[in-house]
Amino acid sequence: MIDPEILKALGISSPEELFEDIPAEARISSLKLPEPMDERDFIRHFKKIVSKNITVSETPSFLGGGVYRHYIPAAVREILARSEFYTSYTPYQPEASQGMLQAMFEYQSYMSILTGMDIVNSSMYDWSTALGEAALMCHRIRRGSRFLIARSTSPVRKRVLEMYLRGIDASVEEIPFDPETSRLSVDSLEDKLKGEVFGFYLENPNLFGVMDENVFEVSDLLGEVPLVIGADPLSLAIMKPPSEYGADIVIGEGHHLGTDPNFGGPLLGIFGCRKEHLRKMPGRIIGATTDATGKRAFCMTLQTREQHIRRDKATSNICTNESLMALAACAYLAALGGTGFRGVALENLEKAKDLSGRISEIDGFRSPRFDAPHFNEFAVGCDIPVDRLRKRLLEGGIQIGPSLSKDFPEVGEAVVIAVSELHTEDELNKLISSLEGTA
Amino acid sequence: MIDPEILKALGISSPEELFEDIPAEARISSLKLPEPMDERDFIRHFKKIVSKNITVSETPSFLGGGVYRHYIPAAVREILARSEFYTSYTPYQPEASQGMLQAMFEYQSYMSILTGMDIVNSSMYDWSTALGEAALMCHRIRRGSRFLIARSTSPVRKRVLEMYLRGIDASVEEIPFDPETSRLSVDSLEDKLKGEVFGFYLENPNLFGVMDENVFEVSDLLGEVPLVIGADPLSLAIMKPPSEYGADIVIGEGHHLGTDPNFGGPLLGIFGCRKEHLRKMPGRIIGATTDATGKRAFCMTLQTREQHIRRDKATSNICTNESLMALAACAYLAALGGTGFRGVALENLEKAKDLSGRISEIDGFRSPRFDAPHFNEFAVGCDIPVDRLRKRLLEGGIQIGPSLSKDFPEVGEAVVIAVSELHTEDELNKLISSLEGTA
Amino acid sequence: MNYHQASYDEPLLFEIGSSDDDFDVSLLRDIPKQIRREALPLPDIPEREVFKHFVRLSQMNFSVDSGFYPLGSCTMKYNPKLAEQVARYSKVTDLHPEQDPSTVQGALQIMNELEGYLAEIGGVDAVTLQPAAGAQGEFTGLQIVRAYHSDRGGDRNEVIVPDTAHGTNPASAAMAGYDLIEIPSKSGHVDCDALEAIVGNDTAALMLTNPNTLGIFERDVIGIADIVHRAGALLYYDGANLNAIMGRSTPGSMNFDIVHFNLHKTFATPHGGGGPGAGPVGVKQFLEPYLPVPRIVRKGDRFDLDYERPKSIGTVRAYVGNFAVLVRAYCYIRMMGAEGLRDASLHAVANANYLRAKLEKLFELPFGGRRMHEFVLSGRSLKERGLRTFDFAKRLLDHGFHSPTVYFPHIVDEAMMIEPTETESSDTLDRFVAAFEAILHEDPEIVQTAPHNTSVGRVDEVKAARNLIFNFGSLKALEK
Amino acid sequence: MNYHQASYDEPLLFEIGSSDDDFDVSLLRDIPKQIRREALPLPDIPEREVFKHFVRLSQMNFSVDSGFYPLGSCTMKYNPKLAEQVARYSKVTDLHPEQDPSTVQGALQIMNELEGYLAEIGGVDAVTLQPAAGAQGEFTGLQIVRAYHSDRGGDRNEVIVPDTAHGTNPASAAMAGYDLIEIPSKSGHVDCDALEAIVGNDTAALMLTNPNTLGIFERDVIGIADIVHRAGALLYYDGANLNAIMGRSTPGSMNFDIVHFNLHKTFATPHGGGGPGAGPVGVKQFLEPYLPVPRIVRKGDRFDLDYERPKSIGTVRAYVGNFAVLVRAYCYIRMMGAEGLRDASLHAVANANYLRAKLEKLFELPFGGRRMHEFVLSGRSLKERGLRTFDFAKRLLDHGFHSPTVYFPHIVDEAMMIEPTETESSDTLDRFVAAFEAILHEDPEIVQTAPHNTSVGRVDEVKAARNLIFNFGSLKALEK
Ligand SMILES: Cc1ncc(COP(=O)(O)O)c(C=O)c1O
Ligand SMILES: Cc1ncc(COP(=O)(O)O)c(C=O)c1O
Repeated sequence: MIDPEILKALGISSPEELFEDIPAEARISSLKLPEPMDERDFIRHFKKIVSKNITVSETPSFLGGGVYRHYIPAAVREILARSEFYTSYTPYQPEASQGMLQAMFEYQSYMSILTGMDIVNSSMYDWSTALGEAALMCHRIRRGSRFLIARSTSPVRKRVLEMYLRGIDASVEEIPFDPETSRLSVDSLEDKLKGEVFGFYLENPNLFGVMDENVFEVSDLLGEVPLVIGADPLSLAIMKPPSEYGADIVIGEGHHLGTDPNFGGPLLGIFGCRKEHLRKMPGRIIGATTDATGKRAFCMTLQTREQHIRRDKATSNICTNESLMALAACAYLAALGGTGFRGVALENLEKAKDLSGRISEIDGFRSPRFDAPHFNEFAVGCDIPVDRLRKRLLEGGIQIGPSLSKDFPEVGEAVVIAVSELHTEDELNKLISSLEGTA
Repeated sequence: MIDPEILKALGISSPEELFEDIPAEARISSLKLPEPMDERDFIRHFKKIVSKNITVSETPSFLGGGVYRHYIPAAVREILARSEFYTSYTPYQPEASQGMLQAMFEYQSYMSILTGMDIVNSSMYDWSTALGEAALMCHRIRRGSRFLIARSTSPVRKRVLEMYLRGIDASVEEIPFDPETSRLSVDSLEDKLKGEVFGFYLENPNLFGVMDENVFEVSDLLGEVPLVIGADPLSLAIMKPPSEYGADIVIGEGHHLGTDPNFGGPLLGIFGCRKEHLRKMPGRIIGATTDATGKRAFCMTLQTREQHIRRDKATSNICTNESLMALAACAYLAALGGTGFRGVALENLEKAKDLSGRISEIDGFRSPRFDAPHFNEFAVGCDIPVDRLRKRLLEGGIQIGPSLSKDFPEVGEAVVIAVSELHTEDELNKLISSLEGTA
Repeated sequence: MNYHQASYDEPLLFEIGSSDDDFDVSLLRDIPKQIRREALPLPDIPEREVFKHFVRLSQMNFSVDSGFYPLGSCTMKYNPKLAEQVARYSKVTDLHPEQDPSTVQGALQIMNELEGYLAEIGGVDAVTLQPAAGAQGEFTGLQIVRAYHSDRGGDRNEVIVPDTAHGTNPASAAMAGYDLIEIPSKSGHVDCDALEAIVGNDTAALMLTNPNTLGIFERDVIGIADIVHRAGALLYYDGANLNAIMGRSTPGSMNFDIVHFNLHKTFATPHGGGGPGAGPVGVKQFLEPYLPVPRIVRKGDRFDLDYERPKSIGTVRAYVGNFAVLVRAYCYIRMMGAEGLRDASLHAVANANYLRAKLEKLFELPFGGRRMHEFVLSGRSLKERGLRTFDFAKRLLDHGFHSPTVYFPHIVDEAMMIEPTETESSDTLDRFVAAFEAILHEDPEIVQTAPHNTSVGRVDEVKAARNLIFNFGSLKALEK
Repeated sequence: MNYHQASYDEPLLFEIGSSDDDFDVSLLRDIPKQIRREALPLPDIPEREVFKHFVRLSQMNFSVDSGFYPLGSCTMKYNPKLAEQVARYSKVTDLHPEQDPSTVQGALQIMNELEGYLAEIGGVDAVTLQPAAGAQGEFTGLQIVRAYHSDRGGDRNEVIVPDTAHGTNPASAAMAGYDLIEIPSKSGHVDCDALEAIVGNDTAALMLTNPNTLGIFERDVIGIADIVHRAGALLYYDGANLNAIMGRSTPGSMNFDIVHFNLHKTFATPHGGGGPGAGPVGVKQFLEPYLPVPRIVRKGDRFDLDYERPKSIGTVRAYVGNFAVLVRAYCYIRMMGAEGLRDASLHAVANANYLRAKLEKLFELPFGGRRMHEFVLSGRSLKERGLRTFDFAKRLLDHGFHSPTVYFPHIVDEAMMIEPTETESSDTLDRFVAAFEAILHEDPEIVQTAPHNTSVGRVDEVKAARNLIFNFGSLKALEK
C-alpha cells in the first residue's frame, strides 16, 4: 500500500491518519464504481462500446456548420503526439517552456495574417464562446444594452452568445438577410443601429456558406460601434482578411486545422482584435522579448488582463484554454504551407460548387438555395421535409444536417450541405443517386 | 527545380552537368513507375490493398513457431514512436547518442538476466540468422565439419542454418527426439558426438512447445563442444536460464516483446554467450564507461570484431541490425516489470494447458501429441490430414499452422497450436466447436 | 547536477520557409472580386523542416513526461498512455457533433456512464459534461445558481469567495454578473464568524474548494454549509482539489450543492500545454432541471440527446463537451476503479506530507501542521540573502524541476505552492528536497541570475509588456 | 551557437525499480521442477517512471528528426511520417508470416509491386525482398554467385573488392566462404589495369558501388564490367550509393548482374537507431532461378508464395523479409513517383557539390573535382594545430550537427565522409559550413576536449574496452 518509509517520515502509524481532518459526517466508506480493468480488458470493453458509433469517415457525411473533417497530414499527427507538448501546462516559467511559447507565438502570427488582426490570442474554448467573449469585450469597449447579430448566424453559437450576455443583461437582436442571397440586409442594420448598440456580429461566409460582399458597407454605418466578424480560417486563405472591411474583432473556429471532429470537442476558438482594443481582450497572449543574454525569447504577457492577476476585474475567466489545438493549427499551417492551404480552400470551394450544381439538376431540390457565391457549404431547398429526407439518407448510410426550417422558417425546408477535399467521387455520387431516389 | 543559388555556387548552368560523368550507355531517360500520389490518395490506395488482408487480430489465429502476438502496453507503443530513437542510426558518436546507447545497455542487461549469459549483443536480424551466426561462432571456437541439432528444431530456422554453413562447408546433422515426449534422445546425441563436431543446438521449449529437462544431461556429454540453446525469452520468465544447464551461447526471438508480428519482419534475434567466447561473438556490443568528467557513459565496444574495422576477418558481416526491436523489448520489459512479465508467461502456460485439455476431449484429436509439460504451444495429433483441417477451419475464419507431417513424417498428421494472453474465451470456444465440427 | 534542457537556436517558421508570391489569382475567379484575397504570405516549408522544428521545440518544453512538475493547484499527475491510444481510435475522433443520435450510441454511452461515475465520486445526483474547463464549469455553476434563485423569485446579486480563492472564482462570478465579496481567512481557514456576518439575502452562493488552496482541509465545512444554506444561498465546490479526497469524502457529503470537476487535474487527462481540459458540473437533485442542454438521456438500451428542458440554463458552449478529453477520463476511471482512486488520494496526500515534512525544515510553513495534497511555503526568509521566491523558482529549473506555483495564494508572502501528486516516487521527492537544500547553499549570485540550464536564460517579461510584439510581422519590424 | 543537447542524470531502469522477491513459486507447479526458474530479478517500475525514462533518453539521442546528420555512406535522409502512419495500420502489423496466402493477399500485392518498382529502379529483372539489411543482401548476392558458378560446373573461390569498399563487402564475401582480393584504387577510381591483372578463372565476382565510396562516379564502369564478364565472373552492385543516380542510370544499365538495395538509405525508411533496415536483392534474368524462396508470384489477380524453385539458394532469413520496412519503402516510392525519385538524386548530388565547393576551401579534397552524392575530405591539415579529424568531429557535435563518417574510407588520411542528402535545405548546409569555419578559428584546446554541449562529455572508449561491462550486474559490481 504505502511506503512504510513515508509513514515513518510523517510520524504516523496508519495512512488513515492523513485524512483525520475530514469530519465523520462527510466521510464515505467506498465508491460504487465498476471493477478496475487492465489495459487489455479495457481496450476490449471500450472497442465494444465505440463500435456502435458510425463515423463520418466510414460513411459519407455532409455535416458542417463549424465542425469539419479535413485531411490531416501524418506529420501533424506525429507532432501532436509529442508528449512534451501535450503533458505540459500553461507556461508559467517561460525559460523552461520556450517550445510551447514559440509555437503559440507562431500560431498567433499565422492567425494575424489570416484575420488581419494585430493580435490574436492563444485560444478560446471554441467559436461559440469566442462569440460570447467578443460580445462582452464589445461591452467593455462601448457600454450599451443591445448586441446586434446577422440573422445568418449559426443558432448553435447564438445560444451560447445569449448565455454569455446574461451577466450584463444585454439583449441580442437579429438583422435579417436578403431572402434571395442570404446576404446581410444593410438597410435593416441601419434601422436597428439607433439606441444603445454596443456591437454587431456577422459571420462571413455565413451559416449558409455564402460569401457576403455587403460587409464592405457595414463599417461606415457602424461608426464607433465595434464590428465582430466570425470566419472559418480556411475561407481566409482565399477571402479578404476581415480587417480590410473594418472588423474590430475577428473570431472563428480552428479545430479543423489539424484535428479531427471528435464529436465536437475539443475545438479551437480563434480570437483576434485591433491593437487599440488590446487591453480589453480576453485570453492568453504570448509576446516576444529577449533573455538575459539578449537571445530571442517568448513569454506570456499582458497578464494583468487575466483572472489569476485581475480576479473579478479580469477580461475573462478563462484559464485552461485550447493551446494544444492552437499547436495543431500551427503545425497544420506549417505542413501545408501557404500554397497547400490555399489549395485546400480552393478545392473545397470548387467541390461545393460542383456538387451544388449536380443537386440543382435533381427534381425536388433547389441548389444552392441562395443565389450567391458559396465557399465550402451551401443550403439546398427541398420539396419534402428535411427530417424525412435525413432519415431516408441515413438508412443508406448518408448523414446530412437538420432542417433549417426550425430556426429559419422563412427559408422553408432546406439543409446545409458541407463538402471537403476528403469527399470521394464515390461519396458524392452516392449522395446524388440517393437524392434522386428520394425526389 | 533546383535553387539557382546552388547552380551558381557550383558554377554550372544546368543541373544535368552534375551527372555528366555517367556514360551515355549507362543512362536511362526515365523510370516507369506509377504516377506520384499525395498523402490522401496514397492512404486511400493503400487501405484498399491492405483491406484484402485478414489479420490475426480480426480472426482467431493459433499460429506460432517463433512469431507471436502478445499484448503491447500503450506506453511501449508511444516510446517506439519517439522519432529521436527511430530516426537515429548506429551510435558512432557516443556523446550525442547516449539515449539509444543506454537503452541498448539496458536491453543487454535484461537479456543477460533472462538467458544467464555474461554478454548479450544488441541484436541480430532474427532467431534464424542468430542460429546461423551461432553455428559460425561455434566453428570459430572449435573447428570441425559437423554441426549437430536436435531434430525438434524449427525447419524454418534449420533452412537458414544450412545457408549460413554453406560458406564453411559444414554439414548439419539431426539428433532424433523421443517419440513419446519429443524430448532430446540423449543416447543418440552421445552416438553422434564422435568425429569433428563443432557444436550442438537445441531449442527449449522445442518446436512442439515441450520444456525439455533432458538438457541437463547434455552439457557433460558435450565436453568441449559448444552448446547452443534457442529459447523464447518469454519462457525464460519461468524456466531456468540456459546458463544453468551449460549453454555456451543462447539465442532466440524477441520481436514479440513489444512489437507486432508484422508478417514476420522486422524480428529481433537475441544472441548471448559466456564471457570466454566474447571475442568470437558477432554483432554490436554496448559497454559502460565514463566521460571525461567521470560521469557514467556508454559506447560501442569491442568493435575490432566487427566488419567496419576487421573487414573479411570480422566475426560477422552484420552492420544494420534490429536495434529498434531491442529498444522495444527493453521498453516492454520495463513496462511489464518482472511481475508482469512472469504473469504473462504463466498465463500463456496455463492457457495452453487448458486448451490442450479441451482439445483432447474431442474425438479424432490427440492433445498434446507429446506427453510432456508444454509452455505456450503444443502439438495436436489429428485423424484427418491437417491440410484438410486447416482449410476447413479457415473457412470459419480460424487460422492454424501447416501440417508437421511434411517435415516430421514420424510424427504423422499433427499441427502446433499456439495461444497467448490475447486469446479470448470466445476465440478458444470457437476453435473447440470448429474442431468438434470437423471430427 | 548534470541537467541541461535541450537548447536550439530555432528560427520561427516564417524564417524557415518562404512564401510563394507568384500565385495565379485567376484560380480565385469563383470568389466575388471585392472579397477575394490578394496575397497570402504564409510560408511553404518542406515537411523535413517542419518536423525538425517541432521536435526541437518540444524538447525545449518542460513537461510531466520529462520531469517533476509540482505546480500547486494544477495536479500535474502522469497521464496514462492507454488513454491517449484509445482517444485516437477513429471511432472516437471521426464523429461529428450533429450526427443523428442513432449513429453515436457508443459516444453517448461513454458519456452517460462517465456522468454516473462523476456523480458517484462527487456525491451529487446529476452531471453535465458540457463545460470546456474548470473556469467554464464555474460559469455554468453560477448560471445554475442564478436560474435557481430567479426560479424561486428571489434574485440575489452577491457571490462570496475566500481570499485564497483561485482567480477564476471571482472572474467567473463577475462574468456571470455577480458582485464579488471576498472574505479574509483566519489561520488558513474560512473565518466562520466573518462568513456569518456577511451572508444574507443578497448572497447567491459561496464558492469554496476543500481542501483549500493552502492544502488545509476545512474541518468545519458542514458548519459553513449550514451558514450558507440557512441564508438561502447555495454552496459551490471548486473541484480543483478533489484529488485529495477521492473515495474518502465527496463534495456532496460535505453538503455542497454544485461542484465542478477538472478532468485534466483529478482524472489524469493531459494538460495540453495549457488546454484542452474539461470541467463537468455536478449538482444535487433539486438543481438538476437547470443543467445545460442537451442532456444525455438513457431510454432502455438507447441513448439520446434531450433539448426539451424548460428550466435549463441553455448551453455554455457548442455541442456536448470536450469529448476527446472525456474519453480519456473515462479510461482513467475504468482502469482505476474505486480502490485505485482511493489509493490515488492516499498517495497524493502522503506524498505532499512527506515533502511538507522535509521542506518545512528549510522554509516557513505558514499555519503549520499537516496538509492534504498540497502545501504552501513562504519564501520570505530568502530575503535575508537578497533573494526572492522568484529567484528560487528559477533556480529549481536549473536542477531539472519545474517550479511550484509561486505568489499564490496571495495571503502567503512569497508563496510557493507545491503539489507533488500521487504519481511521483519517493525517489523523485527526495531529489527535489536535495535540490532545495543545494540551492540554499549556492552562491546567491547564481540563484539571482538563474536559470542557466534552460533553453534560454532569464526572460525579460517587462520588455515583453513594453514592446507588445505578438506576431512575426511586428517582431521582424522591431528586429530590423 | 546556443546549442545544448538535453542532459539528464538518468539512472538505469534497474536503479529505478526494484524487483519483487517474494514470488509464490507454487504458481510454477506446471513446470518440471528441474527446469523451473527460481528467481527473476527484473525490476517492477511504474509506468510514469518508465515513460519519463525513455522520453529523457530519447532527448539525449541525436537523430535526423532533431538535426543534420551528414553521415557519409548512410544516406540519412528525412523519413516521411506518412510511411510511419500507414505502417502502424493493424492490417499491416497483425499478420503472421505463416498465414495462408489467401489471407494475406494485400501484403503479397504490396511486395509484388515493390519488387517491380525496385527492378525498374535497379535496371534488373527480378528482385527478392527477403534480406534483412544491406549486408545480408550482399551475403544473398554472393550465395547466388556461388550457385550460379556451381551450376555451370566451375566453382570459383575469389571475390574482388576495391580498397575503398565498405567493411560489409569483404565480411560478406568471407562469410559466404570466399577468399578476398582487395585491389588498390588509382586516383580515387578502380584501377582497370590492376583489375585486368587480377581477374581470372578463380574470380567469382567483383563487388563495387558506383558512385564509389569517395562519391566519384566510375566513368569506366562499362569497361570494368567487360573485364569482369570476359573472365566469366559476375559484377555485384552495392546499392548503398544508389541515391546518387536514381532515375538517371541504373546498376543494370551499367551492366551489373546483381544489386542490393538499402531501403533504409535510398528509400527513406528510418534507420531505427541501428536497424531494422531491408536489403532486397535484384538480379538479371539469368540469375533469377537462384533467388531465395519463397518467391512471391502472381497468378492473374491472386498472389502466392512459391517454394518450389529447384535452383534457389534457399532462405537467408525466416519468412519473406522485413515487411514493415518494405511497406514504408512502398509508400515512399508511390509518393515520389518517377519524377520525384529523379528529383531526389538531383538534389542529393547538388547538395553534396554545394557543400563540397564550400568545404574544399577549408579542407583538402583528395582527388579533387566534382562529386556525386557525397565526398570525402582529409582532415590532415588539422595536425598542424595539434588536432585530428576525431577532435573536429566531436566539436561539430557541440555546434548541433552530427559528425560525418570519419576514418573511412581508409585510403584517405583522416577522412571525413560527408553525405548531406536531398532533404536538407541550403540554409542548413550554410550553417554547417559556418560551423566548420568557426571551429577552425576556435581555441584548439576547446576542440581537443570537445564535445561540451552534448549530454555527456568525451567518452572514454578505451576504458570501455578494458572494463568489459556489458550489463547492469557487472556495472553494479564495478561501481561498488
Ligand atoms: C483552484 C482552481 N480553481 C479553478 C481552476 C480553473 O480551472 P481551469 O483551468 O480548468 O479553467 C484552477 C486551475 O488552475 C484551479 O487551480
Ligand atoms: C557502402 C555500404 N555498403 C553496405 C552497407 C551495409 O548495409 P547494411 O548496414 O544495411 O547492412 C553499408 C551500410 O552502412 C554501406 O554504407
